[in-house]
Amino acid sequence: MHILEGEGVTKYFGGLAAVSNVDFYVEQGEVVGLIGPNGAGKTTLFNLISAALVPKPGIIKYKGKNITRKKPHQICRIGIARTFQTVKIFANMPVLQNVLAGSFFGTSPGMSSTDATREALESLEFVGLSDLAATPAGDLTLANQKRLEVARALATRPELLLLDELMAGLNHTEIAESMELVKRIRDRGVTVVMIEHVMKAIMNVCDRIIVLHHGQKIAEGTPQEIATSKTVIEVYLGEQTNAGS
Amino acid sequence: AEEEPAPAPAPAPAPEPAAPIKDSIVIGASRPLTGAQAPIGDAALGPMMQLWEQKVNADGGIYVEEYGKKLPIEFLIYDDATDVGTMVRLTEKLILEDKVDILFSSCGTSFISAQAPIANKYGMVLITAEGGAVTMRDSLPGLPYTFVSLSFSDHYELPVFADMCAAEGAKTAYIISIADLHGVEYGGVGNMEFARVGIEVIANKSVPITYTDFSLLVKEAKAANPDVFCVFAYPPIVLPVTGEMMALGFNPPAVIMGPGANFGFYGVSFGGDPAVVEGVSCFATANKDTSPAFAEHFTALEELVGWPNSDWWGTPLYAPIMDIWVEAIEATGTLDQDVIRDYIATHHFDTILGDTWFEMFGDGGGLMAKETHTGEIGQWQNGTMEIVGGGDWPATVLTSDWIYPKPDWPTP
Amino acid sequence: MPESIVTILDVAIGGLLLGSIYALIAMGLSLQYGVARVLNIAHGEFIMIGAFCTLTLYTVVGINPLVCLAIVGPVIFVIGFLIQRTLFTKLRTSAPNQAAYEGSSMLATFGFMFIIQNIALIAWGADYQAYTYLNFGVNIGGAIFSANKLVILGFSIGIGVGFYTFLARTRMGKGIRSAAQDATTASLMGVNINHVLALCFGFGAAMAGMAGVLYSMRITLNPFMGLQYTVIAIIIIVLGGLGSIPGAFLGGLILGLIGEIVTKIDPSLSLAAHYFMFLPLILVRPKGIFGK
Amino acid sequence: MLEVNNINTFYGRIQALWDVCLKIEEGEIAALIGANGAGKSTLLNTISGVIHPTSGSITFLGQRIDGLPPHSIVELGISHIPEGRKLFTDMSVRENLEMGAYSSRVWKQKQETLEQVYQLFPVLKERAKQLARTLSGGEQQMVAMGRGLMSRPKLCIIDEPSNGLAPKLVTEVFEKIKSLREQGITILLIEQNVRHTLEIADHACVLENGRIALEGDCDELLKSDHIRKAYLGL
Amino acid sequence: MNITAFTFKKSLVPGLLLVILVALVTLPIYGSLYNVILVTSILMYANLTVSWVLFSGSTGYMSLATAAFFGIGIYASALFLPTTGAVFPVLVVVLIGGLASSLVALGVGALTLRLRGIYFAIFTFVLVVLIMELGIWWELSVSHLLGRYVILVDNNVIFYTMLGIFVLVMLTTFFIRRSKFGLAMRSIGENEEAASHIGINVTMVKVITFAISAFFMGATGAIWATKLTYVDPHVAFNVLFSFMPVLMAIFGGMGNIYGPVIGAALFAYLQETLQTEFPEIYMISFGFILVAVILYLPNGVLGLIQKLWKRISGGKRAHT
Ligand SMILES: Nc1ncnc2c1ncn2[C@@H]1O[C@H](COP(=O)(O)OP(=O)(O)OP(=O)(O)O)[C@@H](O)[C@H]1O
Ligand SMILES: Nc1ncnc2c1ncn2[C@@H]1O[C@H](COP(=O)(O)OP(=O)(O)OP(=O)(O)O)[C@@H](O)[C@H]1O
Ligand SMILES: [Mg+2]
Ligand SMILES: [Mg+2]
Repeated sequence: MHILEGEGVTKYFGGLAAVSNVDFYVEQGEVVGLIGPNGAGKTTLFNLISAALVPKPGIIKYKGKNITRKKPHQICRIGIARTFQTVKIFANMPVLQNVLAGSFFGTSPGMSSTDATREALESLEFVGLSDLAATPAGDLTLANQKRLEVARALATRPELLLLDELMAGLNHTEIAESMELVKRIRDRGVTVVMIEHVMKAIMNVCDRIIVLHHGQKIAEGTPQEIATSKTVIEVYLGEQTNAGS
Repeated sequence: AEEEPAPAPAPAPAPEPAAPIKDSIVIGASRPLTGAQAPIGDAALGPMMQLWEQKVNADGGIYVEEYGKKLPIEFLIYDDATDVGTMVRLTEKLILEDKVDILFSSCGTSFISAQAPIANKYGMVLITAEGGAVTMRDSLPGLPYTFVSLSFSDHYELPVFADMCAAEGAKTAYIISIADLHGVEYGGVGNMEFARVGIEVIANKSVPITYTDFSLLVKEAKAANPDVFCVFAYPPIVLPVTGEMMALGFNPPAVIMGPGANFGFYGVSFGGDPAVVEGVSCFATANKDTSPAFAEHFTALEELVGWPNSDWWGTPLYAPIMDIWVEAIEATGTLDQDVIRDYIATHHFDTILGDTWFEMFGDGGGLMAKETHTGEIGQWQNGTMEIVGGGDWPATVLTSDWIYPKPDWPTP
Repeated sequence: MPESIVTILDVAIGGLLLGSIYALIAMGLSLQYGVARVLNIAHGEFIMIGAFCTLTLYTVVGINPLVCLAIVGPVIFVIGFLIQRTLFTKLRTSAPNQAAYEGSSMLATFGFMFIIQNIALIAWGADYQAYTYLNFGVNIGGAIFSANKLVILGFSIGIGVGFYTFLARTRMGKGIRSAAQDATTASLMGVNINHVLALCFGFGAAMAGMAGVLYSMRITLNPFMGLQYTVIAIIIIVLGGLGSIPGAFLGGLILGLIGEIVTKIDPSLSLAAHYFMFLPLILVRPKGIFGK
Repeated sequence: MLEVNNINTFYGRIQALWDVCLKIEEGEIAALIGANGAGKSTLLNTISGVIHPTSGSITFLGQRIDGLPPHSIVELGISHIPEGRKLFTDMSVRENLEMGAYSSRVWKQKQETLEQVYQLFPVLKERAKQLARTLSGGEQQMVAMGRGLMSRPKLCIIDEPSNGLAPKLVTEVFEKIKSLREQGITILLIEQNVRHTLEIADHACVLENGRIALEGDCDELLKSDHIRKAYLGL
Repeated sequence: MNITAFTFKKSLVPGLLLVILVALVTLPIYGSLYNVILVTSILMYANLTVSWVLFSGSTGYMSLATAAFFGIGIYASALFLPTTGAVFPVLVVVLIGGLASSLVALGVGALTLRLRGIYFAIFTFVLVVLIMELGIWWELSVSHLLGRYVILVDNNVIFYTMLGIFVLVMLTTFFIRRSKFGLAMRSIGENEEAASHIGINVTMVKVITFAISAFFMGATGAIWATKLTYVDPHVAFNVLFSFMPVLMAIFGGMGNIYGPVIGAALFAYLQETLQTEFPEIYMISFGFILVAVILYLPNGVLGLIQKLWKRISGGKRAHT
């Protein structure tokens, strides 16, 4: 079943078509990679899905229902969570409270505070931040801040998770840990769409990859198909594909 | 409410002596020493308080029988920073905490409107100064302790002025008024009074209080070519409007402006020579020629301030306030506010204005009787303020004839 | 010329005349807030000081108000420069973040407002004061304007354009603009941040001072007249887009024009009109006309 | 050329650098590697004067520079290309580049320098009038580097230039860095892309928890177990 | 030792609060009438400041609309508590004032709370002036009544009403801060975009909080009007009342809910002292004190107190 579907999704900024007539779908339970050169429109597409921006024209459907007109918090409440390319944590709040906000207001807003706390602690445990629960979020390292964003998103109990450059700026070890994390998220039954420039991660984790360029979808397929696609190599990967290592 | 809480056991203070000991009469006032109204306070009642203190204390003070001696006066002045809420609180502090013997008025119509009920509530006599309004008169019946000294539109000046204009054959009037209590009242009463004498009011324009550019308004007024041009606003508007009239060569036969044109600073604001504003009319009560007493009074004020920045409208009406207090206290022999209130309400006083009394509103407060006024309308002539119009009662002293039409502004 | 055209001229030129002084005031604040991040509540007080100095220099010493521009401008510049250099530099370096700095510096300018008003009160007294200069009519195509108004227009536009050129063309100007966008990075480019911010505050204050010099020919002065100009300036810089100097300039002219048009219709609504047009505009274009 | 001796740097009460020493020879590419939050950017900021060390000394070409404000350090010939590009977003590409030449030492020659930068990054010449904000990530990185070169630095400090760039651009950026060294500019490079970095650098330091953990020539470091395990994942 | 210190501190705060509350409630019994009046005006400032912090402190939106909401409350009294005509019970009018303000806040908030940063601040500031100008226009052209009188109310009644509002606003702040709603507000203050993407209906939270804060400002204005006795638009909508709460909050420190109260109390007291003891230099000394506080007490008075407290308690620990 298609958990998420887009038809003719388009977004202009002034005269610039950041996303232009893109059709896409995401299957329940899969991990989809979204790649493309800088400025290709990947983040913009995430913004459209999560209703930070409204497509014009175009339709986005979640579980068959049109969600184009919804507000960001409604999108979250129906089960789509996201992280951000530049981390947007609540820097002056302790780590636990960051996540607690997610569990309080996510897909089950009526939750009691004990349940919400349990949920939050569990999310922290899942990403491995339990020890830092009382630290102000702003004091975390970048890698941990990114994990915190994932924990906060997971605490909303999503069915679909959008990860925007989770691995940018992380070193090798941290990238490996993050890949592991994505796999574990998938194993919980959460569908994942991830934007990433780190090819190793994309190739290893994703079931399917969508490539954007100048706002248009230029390729789509399995990692092998993408890695060998002439167009993708030309516009994105370059001759040496070891870049992400 | 009672007195302060008893402090922790400590050496007992000396017991209060039973016999009343009093070294001075404290006069309290909450005044706008700072803020938007500071300029008005500074030009009108401010210097007079200093003058009174000097004058009364030079005599050794006021004789109060219940203390059996003359008591010098002493002012206790707080700064309300031109905020009504602060003024109200400070007034209550003066009454309750400082227990002043005499309360003096705050500055500005809205301030007085707020202060009068408070003073009344605590039974303090309040003789108001800078400010007066038709609405004040309407509330006087419920304010037995309030006595209004400054004149206001329908009771005093505008009927006189309308008659003067009609007598000269003026046919049309053009009014600009400021969007506050003062402007609205004078604008409204202007409409009525001019209508009464058959002068058509061709426009009545209201401008915001902080407005600064008047070319268009003056141009429109000029285009309408009225016989009488009225500006019921404060100095920040009156002065630029005058400047604009000069620049645009707008010379209606009669021009009345105020408050603003009634101050000494008005005359010197256009190049330093007050002859420039020849023929501008305003509200004014007396000048040095009105009587020897006024000559002495204005001269003393000029010496105090350093230059003749007098308020020819307000000063003559505030000047009796201190005389009334002195006379009332010495006659009753007490500082008791109820006794004094009744005395003021029922007696005539011999003041700088001559025979002075308040016209009472039943059991309520009083309004300085217009029959005591020495004049209502003034006009700049040869650099001095001449009193050119007043009611037809004996007190009126006109010092000059009204010049109609006003001479053209001098060309630069 | 036909009556209607004269009326249009009256309103249009009158509006520009009023707007030009607004523009000058707003450009000063735009520099102070747009670059130095100080929302200077005491901005109007510098106008007041400029006006009072001119009054004294003209009426007592006999110096032509236009010459006063060249005296008062630099003096107030130095005062502004020193204030920023000493006080705000300390605040800026000790503030934990930008928002805290903006808050505390605004609060400090509030304190300045009181201090400057009081100094003026001591120096010039609370009285209303005024003088006139070039107060005679000049006929432009049938519409008459007082000469001082035209002089104000000329000088305001001259100062505004000169300043814009300075910012756009010179090295210092570029340094100022870059500091407006990112102070730390600008310092990595070799911009002496403290110096540049002090320059901005100084220039902003000087522009207010010069506006005061010019406008003093037409208004009544008193030590408490400043705040109303600060309010207008704040509205204009938001209208024009924060930190945008041309925006502030145009915003000022537009506000002046609107004020004049509404005055023609109903003067009592002229100030309300400023706010009325401001509100929908800021809702439609939250970043102002020139905001990005 | 640059000598950092026993630097200690604090953010408020938190110490970010502990007794850090670093030496850079003229004409080399020195690399600084380390995990997130190790203190790499802090070290660069300390060198360029954005933050001041509480103790220790920094000398550049024999002159003490710790304690100098950033603008004076730029004058001496150190150019810092900060993490995250930090462009003047509302200025055009050309104006951004010109800002790089702000220091009085080079302002007069900015036209010449500009031509040189355009040669290095031809795409910037095409985009000269475009606002920096509207550039793609890769282009922005080029502007940042170009701007850093506009001050004709002797030492160029570059903080994570490949962060968030598409793979193709990453390769390009490393090529450009190499070509800078060929022009005689000394480079101090921070990167998470450790392999690539060690391949082009001459000398490297590893910073861990604010302390120098390891340093040496890149060929040797590439063989070191610690590096291979912690940073190359081998 | 740690535990005793903990329980000591835990019981200290509510205990202290209770003492203060009792002291306030019984003030009219032991204090002079003027003390009651002075405390009333301090409470007025405290109400405005705490209400301001309730919204602006946590969401990070700097509202300068305080004077507008306060003024609407004042005007409500002028309309419903005139000296002549129908007079409602004071408490009803206080309620009306609060509700009217929060209604306006709902409307304005829904429209403008998407503006961020200084734009919002200035928008709200302009709102004050606009409402004032409209008020003047209305009174001039429609009601032809510029200047309205409000009935005099006994000072103790005003005091207790003000105190009641104060207790309510403190309790509201306290409970909101601890609730899920408070968490949402803080999240918005930290990062609004992220907050909306984790399911927080940011518009609703902001608008509701804005309305709650406006309610208390309006209620405070409604009872304050009975002290003013005379009301016109210039009196009711004084822009200084938009700045005062901000200044007082910063002055006191916004770290916890007592800071603003301390700020308001000290600030008001300082003002009163200067205005009465040194009226000639009131302004200049007020200005210098403001600047000095900003320079030397960056975290407000509360920050200073906390620092001293830490030093004292830290010193104690060192001994044991
Ligand atoms: N708010 C905006 N206003 C104007 N242009 C925008 C805006 N947001 C994005 N753009 C432009 O839209 C294009 C697509 O941007 P987007 O952020 O989606 O790229 P991306 O694929 O995520 O790139 P990267 O890999 O560098 O993050 C870019 O050219 C960008 O400059
Ligand atoms: N402005 C600051 N205030 C307080 N602490 C800071 C600040 N900047 C950095 N830190 C802390 O200092 C330490 C070193 O940070 P630094 O930015 O130098 O690391 P880095 O090695 O450059 O990491 P990255 O790879 O993420 O860029 C980190 O723990 C960080 O949280
Ligand atoms: Mg992106
Ligand atoms: Mg770094």
